[in-house]
Amino acid sequence: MNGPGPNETAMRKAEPRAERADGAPSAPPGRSTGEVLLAVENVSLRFGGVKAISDVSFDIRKGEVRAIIGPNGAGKTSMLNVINGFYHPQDGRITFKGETRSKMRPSVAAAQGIARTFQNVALFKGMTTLDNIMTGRALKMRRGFFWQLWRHGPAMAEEVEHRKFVEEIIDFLDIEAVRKVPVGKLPYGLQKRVELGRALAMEPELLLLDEPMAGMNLEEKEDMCRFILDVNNEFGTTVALIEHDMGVVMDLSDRVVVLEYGRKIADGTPDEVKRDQKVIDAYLGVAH
Amino acid sequence: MLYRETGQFKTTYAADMAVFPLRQDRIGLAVILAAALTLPFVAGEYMLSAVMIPLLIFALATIGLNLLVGYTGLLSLGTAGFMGVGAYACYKLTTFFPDVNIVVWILVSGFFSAGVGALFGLPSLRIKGFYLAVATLAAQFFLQWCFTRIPWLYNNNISGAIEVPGRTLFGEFVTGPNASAEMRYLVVLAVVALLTWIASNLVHGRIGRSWMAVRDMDIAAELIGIRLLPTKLLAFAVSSFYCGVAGALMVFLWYGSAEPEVFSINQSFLILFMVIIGGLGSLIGSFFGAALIYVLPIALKAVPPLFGLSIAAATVEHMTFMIVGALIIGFLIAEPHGLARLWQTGKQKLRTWPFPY
Amino acid sequence: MTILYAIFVDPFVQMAGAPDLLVQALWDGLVSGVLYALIALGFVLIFKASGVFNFAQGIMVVFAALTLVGLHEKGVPAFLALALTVAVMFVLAVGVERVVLRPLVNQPDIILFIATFGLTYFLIGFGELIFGGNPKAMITDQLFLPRGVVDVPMLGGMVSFQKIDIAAAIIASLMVAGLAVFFQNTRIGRALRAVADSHKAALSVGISLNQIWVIVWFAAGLVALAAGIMWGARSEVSFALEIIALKALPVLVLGGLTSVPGAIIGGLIIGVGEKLGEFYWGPLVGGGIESWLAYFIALAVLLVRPQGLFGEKIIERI
Amino acid sequence: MGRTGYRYLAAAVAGCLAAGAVALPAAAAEDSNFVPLFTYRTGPFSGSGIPIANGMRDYLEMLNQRDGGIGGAKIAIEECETGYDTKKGLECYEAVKGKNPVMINPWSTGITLPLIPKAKVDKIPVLSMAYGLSASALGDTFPWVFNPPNTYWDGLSMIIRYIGEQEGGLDKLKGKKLGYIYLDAGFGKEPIPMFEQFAKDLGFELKLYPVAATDMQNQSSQWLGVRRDRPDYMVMYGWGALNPTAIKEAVRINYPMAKFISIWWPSEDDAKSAGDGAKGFKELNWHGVGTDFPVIKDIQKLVVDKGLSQVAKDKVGEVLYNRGVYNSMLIAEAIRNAQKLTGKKAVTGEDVRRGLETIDLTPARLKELGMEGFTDPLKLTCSDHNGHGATFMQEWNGEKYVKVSGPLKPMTDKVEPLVQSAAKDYAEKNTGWPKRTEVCDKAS
Repeated sequence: MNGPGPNETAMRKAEPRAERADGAPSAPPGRSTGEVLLAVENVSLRFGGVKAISDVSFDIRKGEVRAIIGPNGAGKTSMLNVINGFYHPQDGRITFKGETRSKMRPSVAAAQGIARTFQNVALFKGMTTLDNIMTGRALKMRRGFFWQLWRHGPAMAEEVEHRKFVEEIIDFLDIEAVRKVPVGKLPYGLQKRVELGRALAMEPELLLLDEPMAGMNLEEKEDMCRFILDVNNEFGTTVALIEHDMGVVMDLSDRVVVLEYGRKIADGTPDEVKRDQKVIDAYLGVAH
Repeated sequence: MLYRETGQFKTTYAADMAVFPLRQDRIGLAVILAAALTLPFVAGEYMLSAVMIPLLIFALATIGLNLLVGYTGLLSLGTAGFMGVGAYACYKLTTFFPDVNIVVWILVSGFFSAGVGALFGLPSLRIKGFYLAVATLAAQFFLQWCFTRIPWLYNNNISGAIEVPGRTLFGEFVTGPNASAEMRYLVVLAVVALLTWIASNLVHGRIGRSWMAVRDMDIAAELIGIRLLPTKLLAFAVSSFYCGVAGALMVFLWYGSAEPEVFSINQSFLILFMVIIGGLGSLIGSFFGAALIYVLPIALKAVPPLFGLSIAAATVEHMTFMIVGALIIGFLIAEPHGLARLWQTGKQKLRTWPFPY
Repeated sequence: MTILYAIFVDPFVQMAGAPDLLVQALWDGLVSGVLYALIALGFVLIFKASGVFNFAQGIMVVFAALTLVGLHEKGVPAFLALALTVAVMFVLAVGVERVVLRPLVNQPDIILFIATFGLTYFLIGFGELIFGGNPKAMITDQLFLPRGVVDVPMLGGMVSFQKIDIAAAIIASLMVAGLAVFFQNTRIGRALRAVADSHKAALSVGISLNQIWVIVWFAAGLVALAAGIMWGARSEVSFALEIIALKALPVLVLGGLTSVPGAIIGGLIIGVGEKLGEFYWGPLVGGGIESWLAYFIALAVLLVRPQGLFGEKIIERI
Repeated sequence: MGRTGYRYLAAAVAGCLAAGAVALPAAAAEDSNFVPLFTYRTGPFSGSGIPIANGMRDYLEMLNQRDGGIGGAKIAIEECETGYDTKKGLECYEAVKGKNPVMINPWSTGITLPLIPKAKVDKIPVLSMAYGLSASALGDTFPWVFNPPNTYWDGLSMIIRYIGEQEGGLDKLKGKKLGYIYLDAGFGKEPIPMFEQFAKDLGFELKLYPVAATDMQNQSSQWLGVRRDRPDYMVMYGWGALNPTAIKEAVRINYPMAKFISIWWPSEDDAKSAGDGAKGFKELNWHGVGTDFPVIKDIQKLVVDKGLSQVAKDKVGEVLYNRGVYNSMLIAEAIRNAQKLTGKKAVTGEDVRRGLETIDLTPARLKELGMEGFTDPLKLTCSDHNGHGATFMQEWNGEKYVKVSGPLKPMTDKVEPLVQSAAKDYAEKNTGWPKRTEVCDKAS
């Protein structure tokens, strides 16, 4: 989907999906057999003595919704930071779209098409919603410094073109009303949506969502689930999701990897993982 | 009633992104530019060369520093040093090539200080916040030491200072002793207006957004693909360019000659306070800040003779210091986000006038 | 080749050649280091407790010394003048807290930084209005501060220790030790550290913010008075003294803005580094390098440790 | 911080138009000569600024009280506070320029330099007494600038001559070592080329100790260098807080005070604050110290005792106070000459320029002014705007400065070529520097 902006039709609101018995939208089966987009092979990450991640391997296939779950402090966010190139693992390898990555800065990961939202919203408080999402287009905008000085010629044309794309995202996320409002003034739920909008503006191939529904009420959660599924179906973006709400995880994701104290204890479809004894012990605690 | 946006709808994105969406704003701007242009024919020489020219030059330096402190969140205390680089570069250029028009050299000298600024901006990747002030302070003191220690910079003048030669523009003297205040004012006005417009373009475009992203949360900015070092260095370079041009304007069109003492640390502090009091991250705020910190003391000094009181010059000076200090604290309490925010709230009130909300 | 020799070898040859001058340079470095540390301490105190970088600390040094000498000039006996000055600094602390800090209580630090600039302007005007602008001599004798010099023949030469410098070193170290103890294990000290971390948290456990700030500004006022007396004794009490406070900036940054020991160690490093640099390497480039050498020392350290020697490690969590 | 709002010149220009548009009142109507005094009673250099300002004002006030002004025209005195800052100095110049001042006394090199080219255009002479641009001693190149009675080069030549006398002849200086501690700015650096020339000619070694403006009170490393190099004599060109600190540091390393010689700026306070170790400290001067001169007595009687002065009683007669009096005497003399040349009571800047060029302080004239024994005769001409008068060495004996040498003549053979080349160099560098067109009056 990293060609020119998507055509008009694809952005139409997604029609209602085939409802599952318990009313939550379900992912189409069989998608987790596509070619591997991201492979994490025995990655370990240490901060001084603390082992945040130890020898974890899993893969994320193109087009699937991959969930990463585990109790607090299991290393989920650290794993995202490793994928994002923010932390550099002491050992292990990460291959993205077939090429193994050497030591890398986050901006290079972004250039390769990895976008990210954050556990506690990391928006640019000094700017409006529109500016925040337009900043997501930073990688796509090419007009050089001297055109920016003049602004009225091609630089303005480029601004307008990217503004059009951003407007579609704003429609998609229903945040037209708060377009010119400084982000700092928005309620928490809307800020999460703007952050998703900013990530989408980067037209990513892999979208990392760090607890997108934390602190949301039921109605907001359903909206966010709809957005995630629409993004996955309409744009075909692969989604890696960290979430604590088991209902959401089980319904949205094609496959789930479970981490505990930095180690992988389970990996498979939601049903397999739900019945895995180790996962139950990890969550419900074991009397031993 | 007179400041309403009802009935002004935007049909294209370009119109919506315009810097002055409201018609009243555009009219207001046109009126102010017209006033600025007719000022030379109305105001006396004192008003021009002791109040307006310094105000515009300080405003330009404040805009430069605002791009760095207000828009990119990088604290710098080296402004006077970079202004010095601009002034000395312009002096050397006009001595080597005297026949090139002086205004060209004033703008070109900005590139030299942009280079020096970027060089001293390098530590900004590793050091953050108040600690970064040290790197720029090192620049300030080192540059000031160079201005005294390298005679080549001031053409080995015995006096150790730059002496500005007479240069003309369209046949009229612009620098040197017989340059009239009106000519000097018009050149300064032109340069400041041009650079303010360019700053506005920069700040509203892609570059301005990446600066503000780096200011608000540089980790998130990096994760979006904004490379931190080039963005920060560009901020340092553009900011130093503005300071360099302001320095060249100050020496050539205002002072007429300059000792290294002119580019001292006090000047850097003065401009930093103009930025912050004017309003971080606002170009209009830079003008307000310059007006409050530079023009106010002069205005205060003119008050006693108005009422016929003859207070000793020194006491007037002391009183001015106290009043300016108290006013600064007062303004901050009234509006911590600087005069620009006061201006916006004022406009907001105008919009709902005469109703309270 | 000779340049390399001049930079890397010759100074050390000079040091070996005249060891007594080396000791003298070290002693001068230590003394100015102690005095820089004393001024830096004033900055750290206020920054530690209220997160405010107090630009007015420099002028407070001048204002305190000027009040002391001004009162004495108006006939007040020395020690009474000292007591009165302490009282004046307390009134100043209360005034600053009431007028400046209370209305700006939870504004960002940069705004409070500017408020202290307003305070500086105000104190300059007020100080000059009351005590007049002409410089005065510090009343060292009346305060029974020692005069004269102790010449110690050493290492084949002679090292002279000014009694006033010895006194300065002792008083400064006493003050530092007192403050360190005060911060670590007194109730108010702990409250100060709590306020430094977060105003809201401190308020929630019932620490009165205003009371803490008055104490801190008063303590900074005392430190300013001590620094003013010491610097005034070395040269003169005048508004030119305010420039000296700029020397505290590299010390602060080197030692970390929030640590008392950092201010001391930073002060000593800058003091000694500056003196040795100017004395041995200065002549190579025409001298006068003292003005920017301190900043390059601090910058070099910062490039290695971005938060200064003792500052807390800046952890960025996303 | 949304994107509403203004990004241009906008209201700041309008805002301060209102604040700044204040018409300054014109000078008093009936016959008077407007004399603006640029003073710095505030800021870091006020220690030297206050006595000078008091001396200048009190002498002119005395003339107003005693003789009703000069030649029947009252003197309108107005102080403008510069705080020794070039920005404020230029602002003061612009403020007074409109009220046709008779002349400008900038009292800071920083302010003097920009005014030199402006003087001819605005037709207002600049009097920078013993400071400013040494080259402006040449009247042909600088018709509008005057710097009597000495330049800094004269000062250095007289100090070297005095040291020669102490050593029993200039040739005795061979092999000796002279130290030079100075404010690291134009003022301090100006004499260095000549000093190096002397070192080559007389065969002594010269050691330089620059002091940065921000380190004036922190000179321990410079004086450690003095202790290492052990120069036979120390020469000082200092200003503001540099002087007292230097004297204190010299006492600290117990450098022989008799060998410590300074240019004419240190005051009594600078030496007094160093305690009795400062005895023997010497400095050049060209006018008397103390109050037992008729002119100073008049000032005490007519101005100070009547409470018309801001000076403290015991400060009258100090070095810098009397220097202010000497400067005002030059102003009054120039106005008197201008009145004589033009016959007018209220004179313009142009007339006073001619008045300055015809200053001729003969012993008889000095007696009339009540300055007998206060200072030596001085004569300015159209080409010599300096006079290169003789000065004498005075020594601090613990309470006051005492004259310890006869008149010291400057070595004009060394100074004159330097003035000529410096003036030529200045004129070349400032392309289009106007040739002298001003008429030259014979001394009346």
